[in-house]
Amino acid sequence: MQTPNSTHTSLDKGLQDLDQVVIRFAGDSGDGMQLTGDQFTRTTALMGNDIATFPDFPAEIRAPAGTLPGVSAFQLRFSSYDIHTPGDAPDVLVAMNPAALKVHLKELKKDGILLLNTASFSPLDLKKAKYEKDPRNDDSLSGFRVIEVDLEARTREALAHLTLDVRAKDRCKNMYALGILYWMFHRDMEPTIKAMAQKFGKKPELVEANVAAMKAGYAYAETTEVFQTAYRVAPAPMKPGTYRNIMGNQALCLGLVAAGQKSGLKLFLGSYPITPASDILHQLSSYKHLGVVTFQAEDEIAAVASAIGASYSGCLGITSTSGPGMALKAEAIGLAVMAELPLVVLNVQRAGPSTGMPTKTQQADLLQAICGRNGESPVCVIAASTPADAFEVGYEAVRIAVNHMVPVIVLSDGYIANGSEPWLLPDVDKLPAIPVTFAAEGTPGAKFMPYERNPETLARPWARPGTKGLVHRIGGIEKQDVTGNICYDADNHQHMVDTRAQKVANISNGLPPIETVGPRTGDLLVLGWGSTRGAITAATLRLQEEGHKISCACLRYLNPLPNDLGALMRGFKRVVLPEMNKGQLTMLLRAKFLIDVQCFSQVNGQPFKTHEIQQYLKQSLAGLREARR
Amino acid sequence: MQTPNSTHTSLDKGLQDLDQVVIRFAGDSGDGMQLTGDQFTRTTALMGNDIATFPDFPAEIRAPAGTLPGVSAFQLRFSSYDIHTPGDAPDVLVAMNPAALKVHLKELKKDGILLLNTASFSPLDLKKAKYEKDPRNDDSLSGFRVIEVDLEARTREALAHLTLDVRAKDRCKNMYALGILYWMFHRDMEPTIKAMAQKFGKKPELVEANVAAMKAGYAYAETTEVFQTAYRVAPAPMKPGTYRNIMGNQALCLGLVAAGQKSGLKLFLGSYPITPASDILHQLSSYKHLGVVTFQAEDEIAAVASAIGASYSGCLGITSTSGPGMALKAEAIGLAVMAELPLVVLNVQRAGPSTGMPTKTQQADLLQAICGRNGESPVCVIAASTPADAFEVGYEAVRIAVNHMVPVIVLSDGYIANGSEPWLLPDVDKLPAIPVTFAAEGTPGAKFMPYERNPETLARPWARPGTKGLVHRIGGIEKQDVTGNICYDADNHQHMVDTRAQKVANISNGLPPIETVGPRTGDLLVLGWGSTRGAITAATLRLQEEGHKISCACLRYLNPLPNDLGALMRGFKRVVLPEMNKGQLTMLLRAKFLIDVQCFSQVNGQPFKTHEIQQYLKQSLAGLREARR
Amino acid sequence: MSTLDQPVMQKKDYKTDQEVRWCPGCGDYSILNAVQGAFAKLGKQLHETVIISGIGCSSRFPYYMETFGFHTIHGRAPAIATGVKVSNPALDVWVVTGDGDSMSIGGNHFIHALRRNVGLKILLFNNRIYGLTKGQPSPTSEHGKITKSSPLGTVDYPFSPIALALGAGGTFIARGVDVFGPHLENVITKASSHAGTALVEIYQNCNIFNDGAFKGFTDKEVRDESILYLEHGKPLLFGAQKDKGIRFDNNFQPMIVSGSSLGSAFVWDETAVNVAPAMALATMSETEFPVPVGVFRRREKPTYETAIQNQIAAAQQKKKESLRDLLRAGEIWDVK
Amino acid sequence: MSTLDQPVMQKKDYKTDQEVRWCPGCGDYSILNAVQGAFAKLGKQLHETVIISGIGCSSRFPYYMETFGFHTIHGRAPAIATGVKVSNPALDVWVVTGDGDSMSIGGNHFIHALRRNVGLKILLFNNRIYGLTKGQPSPTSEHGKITKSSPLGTVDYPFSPIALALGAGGTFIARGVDVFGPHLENVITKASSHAGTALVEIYQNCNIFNDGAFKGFTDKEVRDESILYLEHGKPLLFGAQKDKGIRFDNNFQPMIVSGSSLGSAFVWDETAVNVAPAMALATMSETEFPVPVGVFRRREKPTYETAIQNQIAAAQQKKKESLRDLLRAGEIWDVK
Ligand SMILES: Cc1ncc(C[n+]2csc(CCOP(=O)(O)OP(=O)(O)O)c2C)c(N)n1
Ligand SMILES: Cc1ncc(C[n+]2csc(CCOP(=O)(O)OP(=O)(O)O)c2C)c(N)n1
Ligand code: SF4
Ligand code: SF4
Ligand SMILES: [Mg+2]
Ligand SMILES: [Mg+2]
Repeated sequence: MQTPNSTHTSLDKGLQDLDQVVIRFAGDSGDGMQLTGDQFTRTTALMGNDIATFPDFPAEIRAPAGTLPGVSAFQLRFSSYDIHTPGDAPDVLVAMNPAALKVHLKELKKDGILLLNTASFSPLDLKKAKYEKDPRNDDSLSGFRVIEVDLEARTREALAHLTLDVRAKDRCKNMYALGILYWMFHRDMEPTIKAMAQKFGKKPELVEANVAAMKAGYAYAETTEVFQTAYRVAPAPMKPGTYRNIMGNQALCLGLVAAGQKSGLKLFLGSYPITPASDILHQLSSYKHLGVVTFQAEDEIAAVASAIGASYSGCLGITSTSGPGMALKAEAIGLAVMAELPLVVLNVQRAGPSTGMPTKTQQADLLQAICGRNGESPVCVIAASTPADAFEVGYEAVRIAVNHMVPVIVLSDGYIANGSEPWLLPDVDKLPAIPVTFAAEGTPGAKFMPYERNPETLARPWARPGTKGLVHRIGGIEKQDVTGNICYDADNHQHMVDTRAQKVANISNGLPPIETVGPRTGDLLVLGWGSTRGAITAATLRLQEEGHKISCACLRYLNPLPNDLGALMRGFKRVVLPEMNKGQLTMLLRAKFLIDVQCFSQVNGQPFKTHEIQQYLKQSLAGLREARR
Repeated sequence: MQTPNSTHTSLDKGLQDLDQVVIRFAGDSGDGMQLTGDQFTRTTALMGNDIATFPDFPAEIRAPAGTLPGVSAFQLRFSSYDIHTPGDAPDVLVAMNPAALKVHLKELKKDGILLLNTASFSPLDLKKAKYEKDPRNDDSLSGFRVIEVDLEARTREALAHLTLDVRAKDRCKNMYALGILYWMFHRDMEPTIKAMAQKFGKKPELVEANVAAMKAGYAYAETTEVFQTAYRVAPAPMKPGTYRNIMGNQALCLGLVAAGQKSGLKLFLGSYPITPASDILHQLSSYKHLGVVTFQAEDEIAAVASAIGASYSGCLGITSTSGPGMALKAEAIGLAVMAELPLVVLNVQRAGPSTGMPTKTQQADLLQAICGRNGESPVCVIAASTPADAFEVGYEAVRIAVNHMVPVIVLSDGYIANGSEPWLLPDVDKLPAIPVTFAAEGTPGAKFMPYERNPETLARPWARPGTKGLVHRIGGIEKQDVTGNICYDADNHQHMVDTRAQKVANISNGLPPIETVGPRTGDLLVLGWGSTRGAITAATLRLQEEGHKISCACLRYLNPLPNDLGALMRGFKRVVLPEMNKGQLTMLLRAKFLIDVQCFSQVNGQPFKTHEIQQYLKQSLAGLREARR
Repeated sequence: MSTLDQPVMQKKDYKTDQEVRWCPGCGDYSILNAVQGAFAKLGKQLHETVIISGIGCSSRFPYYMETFGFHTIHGRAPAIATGVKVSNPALDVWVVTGDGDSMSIGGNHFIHALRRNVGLKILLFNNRIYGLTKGQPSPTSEHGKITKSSPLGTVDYPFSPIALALGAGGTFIARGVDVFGPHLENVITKASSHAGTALVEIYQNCNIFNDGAFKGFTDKEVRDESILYLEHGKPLLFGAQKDKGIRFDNNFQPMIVSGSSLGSAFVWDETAVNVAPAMALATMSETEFPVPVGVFRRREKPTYETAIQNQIAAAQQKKKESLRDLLRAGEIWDVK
Repeated sequence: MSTLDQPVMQKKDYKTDQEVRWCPGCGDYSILNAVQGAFAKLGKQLHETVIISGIGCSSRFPYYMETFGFHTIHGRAPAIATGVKVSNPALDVWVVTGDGDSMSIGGNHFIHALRRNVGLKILLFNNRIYGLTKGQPSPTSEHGKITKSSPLGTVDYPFSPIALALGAGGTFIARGVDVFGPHLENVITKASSHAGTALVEIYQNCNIFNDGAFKGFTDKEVRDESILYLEHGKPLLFGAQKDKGIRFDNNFQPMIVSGSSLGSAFVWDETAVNVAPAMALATMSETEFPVPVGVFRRREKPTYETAIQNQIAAAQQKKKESLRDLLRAGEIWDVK
């Protein structure tokens, strides 16, 4: 909360202008923290700030109320300028119970504001939160601006006039807290009032209760002495256009649907639920009116298999999953490689290995995507880097798959999937065309050649069953080029292995130049892929401000790699690559370019913090100067 | 067939001494070529020659008699000196029908001997073999020493006195051919006579028929004018000891059984049939008297899962498969990584991707073994390099798995699995000990800590269910070190990811120095892994004889890599790595050492030929000299 | 399916230019012949038919049929075929699989296809052995079978594919035999006309690795006395003179009746709601009772693919949304 | 199992130090309680018992039992447990799984465990929903179920786990209900004493994502009239006054009888050779008929693991071979 500059509100309480604020809501799974954060986010987005969010769910399984594993949090950051991450340490922490306090206090900034719900500080509550004694009575809270409110009591008061039972009323206490924050940060309550009306439309008394609680909180903050100043964050200068706040999984789905409509292909999703990919299945299932077919299969193998069947039949086959499910799909993806059919495989990565930590994020499935099949089995691999970017990536995946008749693996992760940011809506008419040409009806007598290739892309024809004169047989056994007949000939096998590899390599010919933040030469190049983009960009910009010769680039295309990557890397004295794995892309780049790429590895289930990357880069730059002496 | 030096046989026909001969038997699947080759091999081994064999089966499915896809071949090479491969082009080709001739003639050495069965050259036979006209009537056969014999007619004559039906008699024609070759190469018929007695013990008339046919063939060669000279290949100087001819799958099984007995662990194999790994299941199933438990599972997932269960229960869990099955096991292997249980996974590689060419060989599953799972999922990967070597590798896999409580993936391939060579039997008492210590009974009250590690190896204790006081829970979700309780803490996850990686890295501490053929410094280092060893060694030796500064080394340990590998590579001006894939180990080495390792890639389902590698290396050496100028 | 303006198909029209590569004498040849016969009778158009197989000798089938064919991976054919049928219900989709392919590695996809009642016609070539991998026991191999991987005999018990399919809720379940050509052709024809999932288990002799597996009741000499032909609406009679029958006692226990009590033979209703009778027949001991062939069960039930298509059609009726509107769904705001 | 010198176990002895993390009100709590009760009655020794689970809310079960526990991967528990039981038959091996874990991704391992008759006790927590992944339909969810992934209702039909198990050849098949504590405890006890694979389907309420899935027939008010307690050797009677019964007509069609014809009620034999009666009960409509709970089938049959052990024991009797001799098998020769 930098650069305060005092003015005055109507109620002559202080009003400070800030250029950015990081708020974290933390409470019990049952306290509605995700919803509260979501409301604050929507309102703030509508008010024209740039914003980024990071929900941090508890482990899949529901933990008992009030316990540490049960704590659910939602962090959001909004600003009057262009930001790239939901921020590191919060300026404001809302803690709904001792457990939330215990888990999140350590991250609150020095002098940060702590809004603490005092309703649940009974010895039992403290015990559940593993507090020996009440943190309010030792110096645990010193150094913070603590605001204690008994949200339960206050909310009950505020709703005294309503006939709802107490439990229902207590469930509104998050709205009371939201009201307080709305006043503190000068937010408009209207959007939330509308939202409540929509959400509880069928239960008017709930609408009333939630709105009343929020207004009461707002009034409380406005009137009591406890709150001396409110804060204002001016709208951010954003590219003109129409915006919408969007989460990664949503954007991915929209990208696929847009591609379906542009290409004229029917979408078929074969999927099996798994955290954090399930929402893709849920959302596409709600698009029946758009002709999207979704099939919840018996397992991940059947899911990808059905998608392959759909592509074979002339639709666009898609399958969505996360790490463990990805492992199960390997054999079938190999079949798609052999059959040379389009296929889009979505892997929303989570922390592994094995079941790992399903609700935590990670980028450790890259090598699995590229190398995780038997034999030489090349596929295209691309990655989404932000929630909004997922739209373009989903769209691009379809384009590549049908244009090159090849499986495309899209890597996202839990951080992108559930994070959100404002999205400048594209002009649908300006979306790149996705031309699809199916093999035309065969002429009687003439035998159809299923592996006769497009000389440029090496793609084979897409022959839809049901088309006259195109009957043919394909399969997973090695086949003769052109005819597709089973063939064990040594030279043919070598030829087909090389051809399948070349076909994928050819994808890089059509790619745009790599976008960099900063000049294309200098001291230090920071490369990244996927969800590390925000933190990398933010850190790089700060160091550029400090005058360092540093640039960064986030790669969307991981296999094949962009043609201009080698040249770009050689334009810098050193290349650094932060990854949420033990150096997977780093290994690929070192092997291909024999450049001593340095991996900054973090594998703890958490996204990188900007300052961590910044610090690492600073040291690296210092090292370079050392070297020069 | 170099260095002829004439002497005389009793029957004053010429007798020439040779130092090595390559023979290829080729015929219809039904012609018993594998058996014929096998008999020649056993006899020759018993006569003290060094020998190497390479069976080349037709595609899995049975093709109609007389057609090209139906041709089955068996190549063997025997010598009076130490050899490393079954040879490239044959000196002698036995062709039982036109199809066999069509497929294999192109490989016969110039001036080579062609023993051609003329029984089946009807127009239909020729058509099946896709011959427009009879190759005997054009110059197809010119340049070879052709010996035409109507094996069918001759065999029927020879067996005229027997009551067998004609079809049974015709099935003996391969023995007639064998008899001819036994005379030509001065082989002893006794071992085969014994073998027939064993094989057809229950059917004396078949024993008699087969033996009679062989003897007739021998006599025919001895008496007719057609054969002017016989050849003799003196025994090879071999390390003293007891030998046995062995195939790769056999040796692997014996290595595992030996390890089981030395460690006192009960072996449990969970497997699902797949070419070319099925024989491992078959052989271990025949070891019930040794206490080996084999379980033919419903699929590869159940196979590896049951093996994990067996290891969990205190036995040694093993699973065997080939590429496509390997892909299916990925998720479960990840569980073993998390549970930190010993597990041995055997992948007898075949030509991929997908179903590929099941009967052909390849080395393209290395990256799948190392990187083919979700998350950071480190396992140990080692490879067998010859049929006999598979014994040691199987043994070593068990040692590492139990000593480090880690899954070990063993890579073999179709060439090793079905190839054979003489094996110097080890002294069972001198086999390295495999100490196994299970966690001892717990003391009442004291809670057992399933992840309390051995400080040196970082291995966790192996706690056998059924042991008092050891009850505990483990699983695939991330866990707290020491206690094993479910834990989502960020620092703990980083710690566990690092620990699992370090545990595998520690394996390299106990490894012997890399064995090289030739000095440890020089111009060119040829690295290899797996079944390319023979061809690489042979090529290197020849170039050393030509005076080049070249050495080679074949790596058994692929993950972790040996500690002395970097130093070894830096001792040479250039490093070359022939692989039957598109450069998988090459990529790992380039990434790790930033050395410009050159891959000599061949992916055609066939093993490398010595001369191909030799030629490539020659050019590489020439390139080096160029560079020096 | 085939409309007037389309050519009338002859059996030979279904043959491909690939030479058939099963062992001489393999039962697969007669099945191929029966399928081509049935297809010709039904006048199936080549381009409207898709045959999807897994891996196994049997699964080479598509290469020998002049239709669209996809030889996929081991056990997954039903899942792939489901994707084909659901995304394009107009196609006539057949699955060819073996007893290992469908009962072992593919067991899960098999029961789920039956559960969902997807419009697939599944031909299960049951030779009670793994042919392609050269002779290991399959889940339908008899208890105690001696093979390379079970030198002392298998210790597990076989599935009855029919019983398993009944337990999974299959709507068309039938059995044929490779050597009963016309009967098999007939069963396949019936399967073809069933809307939902149709399973035809076909006893097939593997003369290389499991020769004579079924001769005990399929050989000419014994056939009449040991095969029970299921005929809808007719009593369960067998024997050359149809002089024996099957009735069930109060505990559903089957028993062989003859002579005067022949009238008590159970009258077969392949459309019965209740699966119990079919289950009783499917689990009769092969040695003590005749082996039933024909249709065990045939029930009309809405198919998976039509239900999906209907949902989509209805949804499209109810709500029209342009791509532009879709992207603008939810709260949006303008930045000038 | 437990011998004299071993301590007598109390229910509490099976509790672990891990706090139970199911949603308040989840049916899993009562199942945990019933299992601990049954184990105490059976006096199971902690260290002799292994509980293996897959993934799902239900599969967290092992963490709450003070025995050996292995929380594995989704759907594979029966396969892993098979490895444990076959390699160490002395252990008492239990599998805890959900309807998604066992019927969906794990369907194949489920039917194969039943086919082989491996000595596993399988507790299938059937809440007819995917709990852990927050509410998608499972293969046991009713047709037309509306969920996040089926906003217009599912179009597939549910499995009956009991029917599927019967089709797969299961030897012990039973059903219990989370809220019928003592009955459930009793069923679990019976399962425990069965030598082969024992399946207990347990109706379990997921009060978060599928609340009240079974209340239609398990609620106190309706229970008596809508639950049919299967009792070996007793007629199939139900109702508070046991005044109604189930009989089967000649086509095995179940029908409700009462009053004078109550005597015609079918007498239940859980050990019947023939699976047809059990199948008839397993497939009765939940809405038209009472819902059967208790033991559907119980047949003695040699188990997979004992058969294997016997083969090994016999082989070891017949042939002794030292490692040295093994390596020297086949032709060997000496080089001096
Ligand atoms: C994933 C995988 N596992 C195993 C195999 C090896 N395999 C090929 S076919 C087959 C079984 C064949 O038996 P069946 O399905 O009965 O067909 P059949 O050959 O008897 O007609 C097996 C195990 C494979 N190709 N792929
Ligand atoms: C390979 C794999 N696929 C998917 C998942 C996600 N997943 C976890 S539990 C589950 C289903 C849970 O349903 P059920 O088995 O009925 O258990 P319940 O939670 O209802 O007790 C799924 C789909 C996973 N963990 N692993
Ligand atoms: S192995 Fe058996 S099933 Fe396969 S083709 Fe030959 S006879 Fe037919
Ligand atoms: S989600 Fe349902 S099944 Fe899972 S713990 Fe909660 S109530 Fe139980
Ligand atoms: Mg078979
Ligand atoms: Mg469930």
